[in-house]
Amino acid sequence: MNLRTIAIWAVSVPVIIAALGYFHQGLAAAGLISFFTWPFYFEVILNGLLQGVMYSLVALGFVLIFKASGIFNFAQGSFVLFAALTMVGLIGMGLHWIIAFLLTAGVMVLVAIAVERVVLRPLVNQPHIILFMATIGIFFFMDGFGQTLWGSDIKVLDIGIPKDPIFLLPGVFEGGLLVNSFDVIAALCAALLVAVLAVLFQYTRTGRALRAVADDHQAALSVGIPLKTIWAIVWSVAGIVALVAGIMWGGKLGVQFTLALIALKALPVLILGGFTSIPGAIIGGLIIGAGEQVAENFIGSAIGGAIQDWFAYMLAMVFLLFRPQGLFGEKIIERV
Amino acid sequence: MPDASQTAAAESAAEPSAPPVPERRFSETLLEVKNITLRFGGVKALTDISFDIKKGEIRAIIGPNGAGKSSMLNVINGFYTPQEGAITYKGRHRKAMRPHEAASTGIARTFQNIALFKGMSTLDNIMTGRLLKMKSNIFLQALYWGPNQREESEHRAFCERIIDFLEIQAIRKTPVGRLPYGLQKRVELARALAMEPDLLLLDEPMAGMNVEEKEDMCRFVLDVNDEFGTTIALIEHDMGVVMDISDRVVVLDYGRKLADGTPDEVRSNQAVIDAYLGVSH
Amino acid sequence: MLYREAGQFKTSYAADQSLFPIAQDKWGILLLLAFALFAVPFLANEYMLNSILVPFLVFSLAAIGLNILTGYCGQLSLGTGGFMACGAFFAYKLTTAFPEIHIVAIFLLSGLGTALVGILFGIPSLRIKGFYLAVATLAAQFFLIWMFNKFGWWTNYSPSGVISAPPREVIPGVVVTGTSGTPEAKYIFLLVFVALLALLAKNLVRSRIGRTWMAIRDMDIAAEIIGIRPMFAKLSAFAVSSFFIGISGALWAFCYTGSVEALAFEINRSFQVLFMIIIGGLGSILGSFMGAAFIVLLPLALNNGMLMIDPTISVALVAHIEFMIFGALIVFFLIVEPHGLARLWTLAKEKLRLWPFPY
Amino acid sequence: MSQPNLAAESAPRDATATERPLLSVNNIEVIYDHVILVLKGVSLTVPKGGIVALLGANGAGKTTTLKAISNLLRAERGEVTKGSIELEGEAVDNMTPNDLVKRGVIQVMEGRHCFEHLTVEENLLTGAYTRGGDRAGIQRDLEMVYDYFPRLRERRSSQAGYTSGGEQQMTAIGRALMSRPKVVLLDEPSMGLAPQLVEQIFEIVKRINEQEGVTILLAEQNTNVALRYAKYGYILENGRVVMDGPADKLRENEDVKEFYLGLSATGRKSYRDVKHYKRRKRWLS
Amino acid sequence: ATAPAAAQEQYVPLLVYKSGPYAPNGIPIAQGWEDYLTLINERDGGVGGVRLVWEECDTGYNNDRGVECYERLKRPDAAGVQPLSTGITYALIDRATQDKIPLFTSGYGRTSAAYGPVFPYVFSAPLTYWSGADVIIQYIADQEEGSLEGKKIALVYHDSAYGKEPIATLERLAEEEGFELFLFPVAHPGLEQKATWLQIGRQIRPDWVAMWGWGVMNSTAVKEAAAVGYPMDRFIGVWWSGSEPDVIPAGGDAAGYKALSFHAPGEDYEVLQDVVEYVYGGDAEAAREAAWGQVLYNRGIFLMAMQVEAIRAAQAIHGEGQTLTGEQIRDGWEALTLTEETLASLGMAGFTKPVAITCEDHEGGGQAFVQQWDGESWNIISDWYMPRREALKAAYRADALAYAAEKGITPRTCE
Ligand SMILES: Nc1ncnc2c1ncn2[C@@H]1O[C@H](COP(=O)(O)OP(=O)(O)OP(=O)(O)O)[C@@H](O)[C@H]1O
Ligand SMILES: Nc1ncnc2c1ncn2[C@@H]1O[C@H](COP(=O)(O)OP(=O)(O)OP(=O)(O)O)[C@@H](O)[C@H]1O
Ligand SMILES: [Mg+2]
Ligand SMILES: [Mg+2]
Repeated sequence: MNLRTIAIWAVSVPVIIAALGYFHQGLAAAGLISFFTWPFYFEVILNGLLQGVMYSLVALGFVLIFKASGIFNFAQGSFVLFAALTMVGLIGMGLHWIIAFLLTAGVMVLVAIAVERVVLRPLVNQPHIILFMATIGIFFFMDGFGQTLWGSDIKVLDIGIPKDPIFLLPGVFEGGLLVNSFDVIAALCAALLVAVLAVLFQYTRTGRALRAVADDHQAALSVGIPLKTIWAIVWSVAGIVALVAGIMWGGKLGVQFTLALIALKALPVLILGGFTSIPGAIIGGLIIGAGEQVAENFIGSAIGGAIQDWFAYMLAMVFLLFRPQGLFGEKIIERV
Repeated sequence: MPDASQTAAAESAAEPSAPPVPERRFSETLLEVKNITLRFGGVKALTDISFDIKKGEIRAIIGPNGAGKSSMLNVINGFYTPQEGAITYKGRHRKAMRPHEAASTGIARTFQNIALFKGMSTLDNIMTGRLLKMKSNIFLQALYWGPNQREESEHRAFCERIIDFLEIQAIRKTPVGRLPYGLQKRVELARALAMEPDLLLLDEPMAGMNVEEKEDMCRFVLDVNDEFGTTIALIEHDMGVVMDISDRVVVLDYGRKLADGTPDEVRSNQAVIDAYLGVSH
Repeated sequence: MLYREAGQFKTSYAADQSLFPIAQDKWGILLLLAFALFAVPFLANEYMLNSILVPFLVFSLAAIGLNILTGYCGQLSLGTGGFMACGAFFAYKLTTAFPEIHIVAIFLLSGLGTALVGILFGIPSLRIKGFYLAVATLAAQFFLIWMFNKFGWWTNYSPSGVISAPPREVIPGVVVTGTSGTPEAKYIFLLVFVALLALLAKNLVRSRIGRTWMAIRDMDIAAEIIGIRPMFAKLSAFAVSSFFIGISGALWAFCYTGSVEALAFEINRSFQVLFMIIIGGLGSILGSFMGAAFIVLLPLALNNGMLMIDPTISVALVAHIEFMIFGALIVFFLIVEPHGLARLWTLAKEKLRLWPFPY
Repeated sequence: MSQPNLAAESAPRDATATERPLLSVNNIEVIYDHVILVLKGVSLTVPKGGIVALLGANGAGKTTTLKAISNLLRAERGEVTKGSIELEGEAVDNMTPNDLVKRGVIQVMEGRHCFEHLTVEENLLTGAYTRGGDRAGIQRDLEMVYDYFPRLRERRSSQAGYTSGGEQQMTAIGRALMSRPKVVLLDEPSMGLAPQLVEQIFEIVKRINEQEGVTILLAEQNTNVALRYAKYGYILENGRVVMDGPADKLRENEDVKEFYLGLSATGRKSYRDVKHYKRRKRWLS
Repeated sequence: ATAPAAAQEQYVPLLVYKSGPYAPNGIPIAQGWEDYLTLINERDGGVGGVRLVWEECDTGYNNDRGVECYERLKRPDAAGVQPLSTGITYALIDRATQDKIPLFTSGYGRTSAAYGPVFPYVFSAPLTYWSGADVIIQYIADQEEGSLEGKKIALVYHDSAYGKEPIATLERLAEEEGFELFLFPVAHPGLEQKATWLQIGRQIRPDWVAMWGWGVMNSTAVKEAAAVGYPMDRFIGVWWSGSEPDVIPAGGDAAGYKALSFHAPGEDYEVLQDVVEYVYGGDAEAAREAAWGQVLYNRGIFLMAMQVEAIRAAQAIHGEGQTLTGEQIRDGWEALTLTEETLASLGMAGFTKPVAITCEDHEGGGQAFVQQWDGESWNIISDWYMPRREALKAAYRADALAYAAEKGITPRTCE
């Protein structure tokens, strides 16, 4: 990302936010939606952005694996669940959460190695859709395995992150803008993770090898890139990202089966940002988060509610119509 | 391609022509390329290219790697839209056109990096070349009955003739993905022929073949040209082939036209020798 | 030595193009159909008919539909559930508004309606490809379910949003919808209906239009260059595919469960059908059936099997182990043959043809 | 095999009679998909520092042989069912392609296989993956490749997917050179290259062979050039070696002349004159 | 769970869910069921000497899986089925009626099925959703000193057949009592509630919030409510939104949250002590491990007790000590009358209120109360409320008759 793009974003984002605000104000004035106030609008956007970062956290795991192997890992959601379950289980055995975290990270590495050995290695060089299907197999297996091991009752994962409501800028807006401290901390974690991973992948030898593997397994093999190791590394990293996501989401929602389903929320994020871009996962998350919250809060209540699921996808689709590879995805090469 | 009466006429015309090759003369212009310029961002693939292709001739396009030969074909069949210049084809002037429109006006082509439909059998691949000629609607197709079945059989018969012609009977039902490279090229040619084109664009049809196979391929190209009167534009790096079978040659280098003329003229052009041929052939 | 094609020569192209060029195949299929039609209704108990064979047939049809779009035309879709819902709710509206229309016509009409919806949501495919296209279809999935759930008109303002199929006869005296039809009648009706539709699908994919789709799937650029209009090809695939999926949705609601709410067609249903075609074999009608059988039967077989072996085992454990085995088997089959059960079947036949020589 | 071995005293060994061959393939059979038998007993030896050509028609099994050596077959659902392959006397069956590259065996795949989304330079750098952090050395070799292929220097920062066919071929060869190989398995390096470049590439091959002692096993259709540069040749037909011998002897052989070099008794024939009725003679076995 | 072959047995199929997204709620209920069945066998030697045997099938709270389970487990001698899911209930109403197997849908399912003449095989004692909505409004009115005029009440509901049930009743009451109703659907599975609670907590600020949630939706709602600082003691869930798994994940934030129930929470009831004694051999700790004493466990005990009593009532009609068919047991249901005395004899004194089912009224006139979570346990904080049934019954009847018309059913006459 060069300075010019940053400048463009810096200008266009506030403009778009303002324009959307006026749009909704207009709708409210025309009586099409029931209410609109600016402080509430900003509050919604702010909360949406924070929610979006939480989505990004899950999307990140997908991006890592897709980038490194061209595999769309359907099992990422069950990794999140499995990691959270394991961590809760270990804390339940009386370990300090930091030790439990490290042990769980170790477990996720083992899982990654197992996945590479048992599933990926025999399926090298197969079409993407086949590998996608294989990850669905992993999804079922991990779900069953996690529940067999740790049971399916709901568990509490609390590592002491505060959850108090905070009121921002009480001077500017009456009553301030409400955000939750938990969301803020989660967002900071995610941002940190993204920064580290982005550097790791863009500027190192391994990063280059990963991208090569994603393009062409066989050619990567032929130049001596050890798919084994590469995959084990990437899946491990993705597993650890899943663990962080699991801690955040699990802390928010409690740890149980449904955690695996948040993967579905990561899809539009992923698609909007581009499958291959780590910063894309964050930006996509922000856009989807803010967009769907605004839609649900203002428009949703006018047309029956619960629209955010499809709205997120519609939003992603609209972006795709203009950029078929997602905002930051690699251009799709079409040649004859 | 032919209906019965034409075939008969073409067959008699196909009597072996004795060497040395008589200078063939063509008068009618089929396609004219005028001042084409094509850019990709900063890269200039073609700069101000003009040449023509006469009806019935075999026209070769040669030049070093990256000279813009394939891009030229892509412009002709509408896959790339040039920034400047225009093309006159069959007397009609055009600037931009979608590839499928080009196909329906009788332009067929083969590709440098084989572009077969990998999941389909040889026969199905060739049958796709007949799509434009088939008429029956979706309901008849769903019933696979009456006119549709007759149509399928007719076109199948046509494709079988091409299969015989190109001697690929044995691989009729093999999925093309599994075929060796050379045969894939041949199937690709068959698919293009099935379209009964007026203008056939061949992008390195003989790359990756040994001499014997090249001989076969040349034979096919010449036969198509002789028997069906198909105009052919051909990119090829094997100078032996180019010099032997083409009527006229255009030479590109770094997106510019370097020379244009008969094989002999081109062969002795010093600029061409320097830029492309290296040692003289 | 039974499975040989030697000695079977085709004397015309029409013969070579027939559905089953090898006589053994033809007779095999006919025998299977005859068995399914005349023997199964007497051999199978109510549980098998109601809970195994009927959903299997309904799912097979959905899988055929999706296979046309994804397997033949290469457009990845996750909107199957949404399109099934369209079929179900269209059929419900039609049959409650026009009780006098014959039920088969209702099914076909709701299929056509779904085809229109399919075309609408297929439009983005002209620009968006691959996994990215999945998002457009997911938008369809979530939007359609939301719509049917939200607007009471679709359910004739039933307070809970649940529709239940009114009883309808296919021939006088034989009720096949709702819960009042006998399992045998439903099964036979579905068998015939689905077999006929499968035949149509098979015909389509081996005709011009099928080749158009496959060309788009394998290499869309080259397809365009040989004269295929991508718009026509893709939208027709969306239409035909949605037609089949819509009908299967209607059958689901009318012949299988008898009553549904929109949530019955949520995203999991889409995935389920996608699994079927991948496991069964992309680009194969036969594979659609095999995949449906695999995905419908396997969990039941595992579940029942485990309880049979040890009746005291806890059902929760059974459910979890079922998940694990199911996942493991998917991976296993993909490793054995990435192109699905249908391909495995062909390979087996090929081996049989060479038998007793190994190669 | 009914065809008499041309080199009466089994040629490749006499130069290096005392030394073990660098690479030897012993009577291998390869099957794809568990049913398609492609190689039906192929044996060949590649001496250290030699250039050996593998010739044959389309589908003869050249690519398959090379992939069997570099262990890329598994990725295509193929497997070696019989015979053995040895590198410096050590069986390679259980080595991964990565191990092989580390030991200096690298393959340039047929059909280029560049990494489309990487730039040309990044493509070249992936070739140096196994060399780890030797930055200075890698930089030097990068310059070397650019010197061999100046066209690549110009296009170094374009995405490989957008370069022309020939440029991709150069990238693929350059990429392999970046790994500092001992043996390069070259699959149809001349395909799609301009005549001048073909000569150039073979000159480069010869140069790295002579100067850096890199052994070359070459699958080629362009028999003419291949036999000019190679020291020894094998001819494959239908998954069997039907003829082998020193390159110059092969060039003299009448059948080779006719079918692979396009020379008849009267010299080179024009492609125009090839007749329909001319049918290839097959070596039966 | 098997008994000597010689003795008479009554078969009870159990549709449970111990896996999938709703397992945390399904497990304790199923445990209650099994423990109660075991208790009857161990303590009383069965019902009138007939031992109870049962088989389970895991539905995963999934409708088609539920139908499959039903088909797998159904037998003519099945005592009855509790689908434990409104969606599955809808799918089974017709089937069960045809198979002559009673459906017991206590506090869930199709509300209008309480109208016996149209739904002879469905029983929804002691309360329906509409009754529940009515009780919530009665309770709120009491807290607001009798008048709801001008108040704002929000309903947060699971956007499915289940969650939509109370809407019509609430809308009617809003009109009658003059409060303003806001509807907030939450999509399955219920993780997305940020927008809902931003509106509730920051924009609309209703006086009360009612919730029709299930599974993870409940705990998410409680957490989100806390996150926007909505006062917990003005947040009331229906009986399916008021158990331990709904509040424990929210930790201390959940204290003050309220919910309806139609049976008592806690452990101090004779029947529960009996369970410890006869099922767990006196080991209360082991029992607690298995969720004993939790709200949903107690719900399981209650539900199964009703079903057992129906069997007992049927034996009274069709012969003591015999294995009965589903059809015969249905008659038992219609004759089921639980007075304070019978409840006391079952060890349920104070645990729940009397019910009396008739041919016409399959709801049986049950009552409900409000309980509150104090951060540790659920406590009863209100009197028992009797739903205002006249209006409700008229509504049941109207809806049921419309259904009958659509399906071509001629309603029975009750006499
Ligand atoms: N779609 C594209 N985007 C960007 N650059 C392109 C594109 N297509 C072609 N080019 C560039 O245009 C130039 C000409 O390419 P072209 O494929 O026409 O060469 P060519 O003459 O066919 O070469 P070769 O003989 O190697 O095939 C090359 O440098 C190539 O990188
Ligand atoms: N993946 C595969 N699956 C099945 N068969 C294959 C596969 N790859 C190659 N074959 C078959 O193996 C045979 C040998 O192919 P191979 O590619 O080795 O030939 P080749 O000598 O390299 O030919 P060419 O000169 O055309 O490259 C061919 O008949 C081909 O059909
Ligand atoms: Mg080119
Ligand atoms: Mg090859």
